Amino acid sequence: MSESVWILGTHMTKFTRYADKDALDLASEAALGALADGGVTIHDMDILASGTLFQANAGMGQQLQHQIGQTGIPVYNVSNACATGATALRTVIMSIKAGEAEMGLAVGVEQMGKMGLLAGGSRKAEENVYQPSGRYGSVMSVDGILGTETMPGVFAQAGMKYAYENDGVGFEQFAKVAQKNHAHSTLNPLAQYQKEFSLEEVMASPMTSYPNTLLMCCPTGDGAAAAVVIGEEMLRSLSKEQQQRAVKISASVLTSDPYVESGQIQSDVNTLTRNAVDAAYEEAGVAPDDLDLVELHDCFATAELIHYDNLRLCEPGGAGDFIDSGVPFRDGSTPVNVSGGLISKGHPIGATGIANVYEVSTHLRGEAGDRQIEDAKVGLTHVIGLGSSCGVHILEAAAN
Amino acid sequence: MSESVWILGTHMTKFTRYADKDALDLASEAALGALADGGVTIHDMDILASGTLFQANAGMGQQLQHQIGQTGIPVYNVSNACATGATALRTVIMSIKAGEAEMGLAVGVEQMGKMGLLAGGSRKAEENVYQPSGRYGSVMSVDGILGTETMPGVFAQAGMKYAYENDGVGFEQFAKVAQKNHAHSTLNPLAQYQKEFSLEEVMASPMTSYPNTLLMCCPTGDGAAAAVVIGEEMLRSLSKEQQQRAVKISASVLTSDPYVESGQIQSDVNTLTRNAVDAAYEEAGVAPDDLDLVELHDCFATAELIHYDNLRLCEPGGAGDFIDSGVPFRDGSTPVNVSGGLISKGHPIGATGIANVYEVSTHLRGEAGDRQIEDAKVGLTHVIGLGSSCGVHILEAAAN
Amino acid sequence: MNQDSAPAPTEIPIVDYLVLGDDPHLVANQCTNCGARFFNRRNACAHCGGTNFEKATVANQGVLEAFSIVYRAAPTIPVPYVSAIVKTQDGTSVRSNVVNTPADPEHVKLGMQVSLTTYEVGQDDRGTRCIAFGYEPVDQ
Amino acid sequence: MNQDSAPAPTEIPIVDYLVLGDDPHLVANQCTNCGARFFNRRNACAHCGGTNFEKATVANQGVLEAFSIVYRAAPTIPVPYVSAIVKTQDGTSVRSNVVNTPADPEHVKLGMQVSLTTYEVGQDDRGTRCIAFGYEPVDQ
Ligand SMILES: [Zn+2]
Ligand SMILES: [Zn+2]
Repeated sequence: MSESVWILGTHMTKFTRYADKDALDLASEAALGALADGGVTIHDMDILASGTLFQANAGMGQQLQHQIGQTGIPVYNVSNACATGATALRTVIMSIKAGEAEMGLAVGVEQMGKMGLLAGGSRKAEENVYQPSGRYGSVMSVDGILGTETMPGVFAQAGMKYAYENDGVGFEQFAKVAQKNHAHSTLNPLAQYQKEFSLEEVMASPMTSYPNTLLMCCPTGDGAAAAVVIGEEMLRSLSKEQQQRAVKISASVLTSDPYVESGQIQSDVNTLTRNAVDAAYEEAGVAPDDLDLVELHDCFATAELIHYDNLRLCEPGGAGDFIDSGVPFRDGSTPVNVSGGLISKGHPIGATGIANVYEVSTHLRGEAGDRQIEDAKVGLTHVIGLGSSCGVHILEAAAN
Repeated sequence: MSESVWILGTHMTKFTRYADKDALDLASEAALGALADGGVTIHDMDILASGTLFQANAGMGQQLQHQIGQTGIPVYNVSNACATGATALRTVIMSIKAGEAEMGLAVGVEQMGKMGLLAGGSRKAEENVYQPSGRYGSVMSVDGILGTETMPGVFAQAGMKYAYENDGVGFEQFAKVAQKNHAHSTLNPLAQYQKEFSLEEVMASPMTSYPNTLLMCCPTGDGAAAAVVIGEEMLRSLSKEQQQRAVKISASVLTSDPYVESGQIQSDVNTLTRNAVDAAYEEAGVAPDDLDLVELHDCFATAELIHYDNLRLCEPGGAGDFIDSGVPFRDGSTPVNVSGGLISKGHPIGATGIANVYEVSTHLRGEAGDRQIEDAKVGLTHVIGLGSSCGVHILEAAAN
Repeated sequence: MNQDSAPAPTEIPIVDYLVLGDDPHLVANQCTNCGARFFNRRNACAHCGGTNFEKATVANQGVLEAFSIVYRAAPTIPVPYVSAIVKTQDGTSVRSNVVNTPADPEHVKLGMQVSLTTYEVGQDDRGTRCIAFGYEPVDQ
Repeated sequence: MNQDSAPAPTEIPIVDYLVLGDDPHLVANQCTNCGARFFNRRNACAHCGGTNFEKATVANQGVLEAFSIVYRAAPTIPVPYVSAIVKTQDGTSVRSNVVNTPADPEHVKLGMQVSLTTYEVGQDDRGTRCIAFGYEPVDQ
């Protein structure tokens, strides 16, 4: 049985669009911030894991070392779609559990700028001569012809499938998710957007991919987040204050999507989330009712709704009632995305899976200021990347 | 103290340029080959780590699962320049040591096609208006003006610095490295090139970056390699034959380049190799003299020569004498790159750090056919990626 | 050149799993071991790991299990269009567009019956017509 | 437009750590804690982690510690050229080209004394001249 693992320090940059900073500036700010928050330096680290998606082959971890300290430690550059940051964190945790490191740094960073909201292929206006290519023998980009490859559309369909299978779920329930998260964001100075909207405004905003309107989609943006992870034995050698502010990682789980019949035409985001959270609850000895706050992957409003069910926060099939009854609002019994969520806080992809750990840790430490959830003791973070990859962490406050 | 970790199965594709296969075909072939070699299936794996550089953000691990088996296990997509494959292997090893997995699969793959030999920037023929940008405030690409950014040139300089500091090292010594590896390659059917050249032919081939001629540079190419890794306890539950063919991973080390004064203008490839190999020798309880064969990172002939010294294979400063005396030839006392090395075997980047493990394992099992090093019991693999990242593994044959 | 002697423009399916002709339909690579169906070229089965596949005809009738009405897309793609996930009568999930009906939630309903249809989406420089497939609502 | 009134073409260094003027030289960001020198914009010191830097003038004289004569490069780059690593008299490593001497191993020798020089490498549409630096052999 390996020792328990803790968050010693954590930091996130404001999520926004930075004109005058590069990804390295953001990664440095987050890394130095997390180290300072933990009362340690890069020279105390035994491992560095760096998560970034668009610059995945750029050796961001080593670039960061060259900026803040080249100490010769092993560096892992990882990517896992929207679960990239969580994978970096997991890698450091794994290294400590393997006895290879006592303390390590995980950094997630992304600079997306104004790259536009949508994925999906584009067709050349004029083809030359049709020639089947690729694993589907396609003669042109099929995006928009054989269904959508855009993220708002894919997650719209994931939500609509839930609506097809369960009563009481429709456009209005999805819209309420965005209304909630935008309202929450007004208390978070690190959020990319901090503006409240009425349910009517959310529903009336320009349609992106029905039922997701523009205000129900996360923006692109830039940002970074970092966490210093430490094994229990080493933690006990540090100061009382460091120990009191440390946050226990009670569970850390990464899963991929097992085979399901429909998975070949649209990646399944449900089964692997259920598998991850069930393993995490068991590892932590925690039940959904024990959670004081949850930061889950609301890349689109439709996604948040189905994850209420996947994360066992509501009765099976009851996600519509769950949002209607106000439970996931910050004054409800299971506050979800009090940071504003990806929809308002932003979603610089590599940073997201550590930024949610920053958010929950900050509440568990009682340091969340205006948006503090009172007496928060246990929290859960969740990210999912299409393809698919899901990361779940359960965090607990240190005993006083 | 965590349990020891073993290679249960391993496979590599031929390295060449594949017109009709994609990276996924190559990764599938290597993965299925390694699984079959180990007598197991993807359903026995608890973790998958995938290493690829040029498609680092493409979720290659999950793509592979979708082709050969989606079982829900955690997937880590990693990249670390030319140490990418070794990093994937290390990730699986770490997971087993952490007690999170009993068996796992590491796959490295790259499809480079005919992308050309050289890195380095290119300048637009006409600039518009000079505008300083980036961290050096440069107004144009500086490649070819403020020195070279091409790999043959960078590694030429690394070799020439060694020549500056040590007697008996010059163009001829560097050329002998390539002569040796090309000669070795004629015995390896998986090598991209299998053609012998005289020392004179090596030296007279077109100059790429003095002192590296074309025949002293690794080619670009496509290929994949995979390894099934297993913990000792699980291994002992398998068949006698599986246990006998298993290869012990006596050491697995990953390092980055610590600060050195000159590191900011050209990444140091020496210190981190020395740090990695010293840690590996200690972890394995093995000395350089114990090695029956070595697969080291001969991306260019100049690189191999300096790594004789970095890996402690020769006396300090004695790499020139070492090659002159014939020690690293396959009939010498420390055969180096009997596979043909990167120079002849090829260097599909993500695959390289697992392909060298395949090579050494195959000798340790006594299954290397014409190129078998007799009675090989202990071998070492080494890769280095600029930036920098170094992976060293020491492997030992199972006791009979 | 005499127009009469010019070869008639040929057709090509947008993807190789669409079979044209008198009775257009989809064909899947079906694992002979577990029956899992895939539309793409395979190295092995994502479900059971089997490596033997046979061609299987996919039913043209199905039910609309999920959809999205897409308004924002790459510039060359006409919007709005209806992206859909259809479950065919033989239990195969297919992704394509819903066509031949207005792109609004009043006409596109979860659970409605749909049927495969084909239409031209472009021609190349040789006059070859690219044929795509979609699903249209079935009157009940 | 009267040529006389046109502003004289200005100069711009190819990188911001090259200082032009009467006595061209390089300037480094030097860590005030440990003295490590860097030519690029810094977030912190790669050696000691310090975050305070001061400008330090780098010596123009040095020794050729390593070089490569590059024959294959991107199409817009003239070859052969001599890429080099120079260690300056004050112990700073610099990467640049060796210039003003033939690009062959007979003229470019490990350990030879070199000195910084500047030259024009291009002009932009406004006539601004881009000035680069290199190292030339010093007669001894
Ligand atoms: Zn099957
Ligand atoms: Zn310093």
